[in-house]
Amino acid sequence: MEDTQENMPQSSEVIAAGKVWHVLREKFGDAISELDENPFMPFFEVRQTERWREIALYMRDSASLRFNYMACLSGVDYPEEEMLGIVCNLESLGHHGHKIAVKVKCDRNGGTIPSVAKVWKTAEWHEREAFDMYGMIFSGHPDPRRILCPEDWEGYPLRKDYQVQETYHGIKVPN
Amino acid sequence: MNASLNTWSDALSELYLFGLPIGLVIIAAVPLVFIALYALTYGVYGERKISAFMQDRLGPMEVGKWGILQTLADILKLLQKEDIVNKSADKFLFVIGPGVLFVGSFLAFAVLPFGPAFIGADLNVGLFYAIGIVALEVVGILAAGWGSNNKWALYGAIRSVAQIVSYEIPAAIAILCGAMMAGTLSMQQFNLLQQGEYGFIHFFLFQNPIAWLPFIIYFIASLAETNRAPFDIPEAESELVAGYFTEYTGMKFAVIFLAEYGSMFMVSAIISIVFLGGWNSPLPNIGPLALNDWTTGPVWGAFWIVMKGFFFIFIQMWLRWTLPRLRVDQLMHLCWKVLTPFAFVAFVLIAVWEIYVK
Amino acid sequence: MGLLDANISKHNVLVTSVDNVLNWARLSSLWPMGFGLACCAIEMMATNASNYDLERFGIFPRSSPRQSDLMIVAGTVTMKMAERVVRLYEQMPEPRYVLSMGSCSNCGGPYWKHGYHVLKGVDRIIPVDVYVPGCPPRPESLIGGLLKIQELVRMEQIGISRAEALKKLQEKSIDPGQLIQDARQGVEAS
Amino acid sequence: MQELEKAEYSSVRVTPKGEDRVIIEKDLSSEEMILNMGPQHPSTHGVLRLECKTDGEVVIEAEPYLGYLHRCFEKHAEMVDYPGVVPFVDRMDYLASMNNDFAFCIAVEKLLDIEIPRRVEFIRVIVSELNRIASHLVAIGTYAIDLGAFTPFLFCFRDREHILNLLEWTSGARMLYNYILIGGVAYDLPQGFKKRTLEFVKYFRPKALELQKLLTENEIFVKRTKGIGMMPAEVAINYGWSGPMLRGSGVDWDLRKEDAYSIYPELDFKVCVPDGKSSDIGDSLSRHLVRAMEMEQSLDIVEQCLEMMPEEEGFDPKAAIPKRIRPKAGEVYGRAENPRGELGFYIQSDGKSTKPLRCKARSSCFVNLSAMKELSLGQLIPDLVAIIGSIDIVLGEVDR
Repeated sequence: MEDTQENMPQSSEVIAAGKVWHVLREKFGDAISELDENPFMPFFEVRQTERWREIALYMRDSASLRFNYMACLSGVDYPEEEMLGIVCNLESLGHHGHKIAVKVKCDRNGGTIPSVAKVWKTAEWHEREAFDMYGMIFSGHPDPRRILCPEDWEGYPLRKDYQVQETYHGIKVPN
Repeated sequence: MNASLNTWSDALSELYLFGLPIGLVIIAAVPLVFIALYALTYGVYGERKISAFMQDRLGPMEVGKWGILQTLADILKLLQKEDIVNKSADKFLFVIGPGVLFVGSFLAFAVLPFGPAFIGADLNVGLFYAIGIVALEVVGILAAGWGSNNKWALYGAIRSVAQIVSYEIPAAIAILCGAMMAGTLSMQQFNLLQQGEYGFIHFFLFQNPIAWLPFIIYFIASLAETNRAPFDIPEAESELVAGYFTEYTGMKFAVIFLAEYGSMFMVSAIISIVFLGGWNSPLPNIGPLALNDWTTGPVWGAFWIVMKGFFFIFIQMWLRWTLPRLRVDQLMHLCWKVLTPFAFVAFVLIAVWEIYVK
Repeated sequence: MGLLDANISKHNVLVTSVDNVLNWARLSSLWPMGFGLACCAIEMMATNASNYDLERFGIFPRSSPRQSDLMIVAGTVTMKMAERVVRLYEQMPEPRYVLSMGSCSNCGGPYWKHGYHVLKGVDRIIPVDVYVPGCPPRPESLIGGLLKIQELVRMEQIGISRAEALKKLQEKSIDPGQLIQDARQGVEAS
Repeated sequence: MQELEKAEYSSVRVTPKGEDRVIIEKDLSSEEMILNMGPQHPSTHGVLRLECKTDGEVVIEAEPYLGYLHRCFEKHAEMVDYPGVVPFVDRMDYLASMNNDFAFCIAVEKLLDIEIPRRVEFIRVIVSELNRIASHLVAIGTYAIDLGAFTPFLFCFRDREHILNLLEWTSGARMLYNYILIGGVAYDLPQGFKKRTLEFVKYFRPKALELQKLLTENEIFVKRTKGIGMMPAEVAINYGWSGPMLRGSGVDWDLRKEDAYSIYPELDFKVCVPDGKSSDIGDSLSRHLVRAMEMEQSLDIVEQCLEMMPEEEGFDPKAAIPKRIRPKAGEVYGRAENPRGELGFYIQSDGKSTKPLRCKARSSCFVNLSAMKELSLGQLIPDLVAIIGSIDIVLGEVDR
């Protein structure tokens, strides 16, 4: 990662993300980490998970940021760190045009992440999907159910240590 | 004139074989048998072929020559299918529904004149009877939809009932306009009044400058009464799966299907009798070319009324495969706020014409 | 056909020709249930549409399972969907046929190994009469499969079971592998 | 914190608009009925299930249930190597496989940081635009069927078949192509492709007009769709809508312009946004119009590309494909304009293995469908069908 940054001049995308990060740093201080200035997807991490909703709301509403569009919210498993997390790709659509990614992490066993379903409505289903696949709990989610797998499915399929259940309602599951 | 026509049928009705009134049976049965045959094979087959040609396809091809036996195969297959009455259904209503529907639709054929001689019963209130008896279908539909204990079927039935009952009003007023022009309710009289050497000139549609209005109103209303597109909301496939016959299998389904095609022909026949001269030939006598005389007679009569019926059925199919479907409230809007007022206007105008101008 | 099934064990001439007519009716009007699951459903729609026009064979999709004779399982059956597929199958009136269209419903297809939520073959839940391979099968192969169903119907008789009819069909039908081998040998010889 | 809550809830709501909206009379005592629509229902476009709470014909609330076609795409992506993911990507949005492949390859190529030959870029754009037309044809056809017009559907499928023939000629498959590979395409365009494609373009233009006549100029069609399923632009963005859906709400947003990937910046095309003359901005009709306009736009793009494409003798489209696809450690979010909207792939690579550590597909239909619950409030059942149709979902992509 180091050498790519030296070789390449920083793209406009990364510069814009840097500006965004500065605004957020001023407002929230240490609640957010340093900006990872990689050329593909500049991101920062929310260190104080419980403040994520507040940060999200600020990002959406403050006049200089206006991240009104959440492109994607992906759940991620970090087995080595014993953590689960989400990665949000945000974009200011029609206002400033800048993009940034935010990472939020929580504990692997019963960890919670504040839900942003009311900030960006699109997050509602994305969070349900992340819960379905990884099992992190989104506190304050309006409809915390599984979305893709059946309600009575066992386990969280996308965790790295997932074991497929043998039968489901009497039907053999594995091949 | 009336008497001369009836001699033919009188002679037939007096035909007794082995003490059985065979002649009467023929008079009554020929139209019905024909209609059953028609509705069974050519209606369905025609619809499938016509829709196919409109859609750049071939339609049934492999069952018999050009798929001509397709409908026969369908019926034979439906006869063999398992007859399911679901456990939670109201068995009585479920079973009786298609029957009532079928009877309602086919009883009306009794008063339909298929020619100077072929008429089941020449009632003096024939038209009234036809309109009244067709309304019996509503009961059948409701019984079928409610008895199925299926929500989609219920929706279909309720929609259908609302639709048929509402559209009966503009339809009846439009027909009344025709009755006013004729001064009779007898179906056979309608035909006799529209007879003449100038062919189509004598038809009521061309006898009165306002007659086209009730004609169009009745045609639109008849589409709705027979649940054809763009008013096919009771069986709207994309919304209600299959409407009130969602739960029907095998022969019961075939009976419903049959009744539907039967009533399709029924309304087409009524419109052609009231406005387009029924079994009268539309061709005029032009000098030495006595086209009208040549094309008049018992068999020609049946030919003309069937042709006129087919023509309207063709238009119904054409509309069906071209237009999207209306919404429920738009349908009701059309009925109560457009067709009914215009039907009344037509009624008044025709009355004025008949009394003061003619 | 329940009553006749039990009583008639030897097939006389009369019954066979009645059989033929009834079978002809059934095979000429196979109404599939218009329900699609995944990619194959689009090919099924394409087969129904103008270019391939299944209606030529009298095949004409019905949206209600009650009025259909044939279930085309077009696409991946998932665990969540499995119970529904069984239910739809049970709602169809006898005699009914199942055509499994595409690799996914045949055996799980590309989702065989890691598809935790995919049913590995629809024959685990409902009996299948004809399998059509392909991912997705071309319309021609679907038509081929439907013709195979027609052949199966032709083999059926009052008094014999579906399994026996299938066996008869197998005896009658030619092994394509053998055909290919014969053709190859013919080429080599010449 | 109180303020926070307030601010959240002040986020916008859809207000149904339209003069002939049905009002439920409050005095009427009526019972609510739960109506289960799907997974097998003619108008749910696959295996979507809607649980509707209805009061007569009026849908009080419709809750979508997904997952009936959950084929574990993300699991497979983690289990197979990068080129092996492409066939699974194909099967996500099976109506627009080329566009899917394109989006996935863009994401991986971003991570790999490789140069793509110019001709390959042209080939990719041509095939994906052709596939876009095919996909919109299905969308428009099934929409017509939802509204009860059967014939346009068959016309659409008839014309789609020509595109499938072209693509089959190019790639060897009818629907799921596996044609666009990471770093290249599977084969060069066949000889005479240009001629036949231009023939198709010439054939298709009047057909598109005919389709317009059957649908957009049809009074009943307009009546059924105009003012139905209104979505204001702000709400649409908040819901994360994209593609024709967002443009239908009047937002001038097209990734082909915004992200300017591949050779799109060199091409001359305008973002299709309805002018609001024949439709209310944000209703189902607008979304339909955008799709209709985009078909013609895609034809223009194909023509331009065929004109500008460099001809090379003995061109090897696989030349730029790396021997071993093993991106360095990092994360990327790559996206492209799919016929249904923004299709994005979030890919995480650990730099060691040839398999992605995590691959999340941001599916456009999934996001677009999430507004269904709000769109369906207080609609009639026929309108509900019209709204689902206008969202143009492909369940393979919704459930992945």
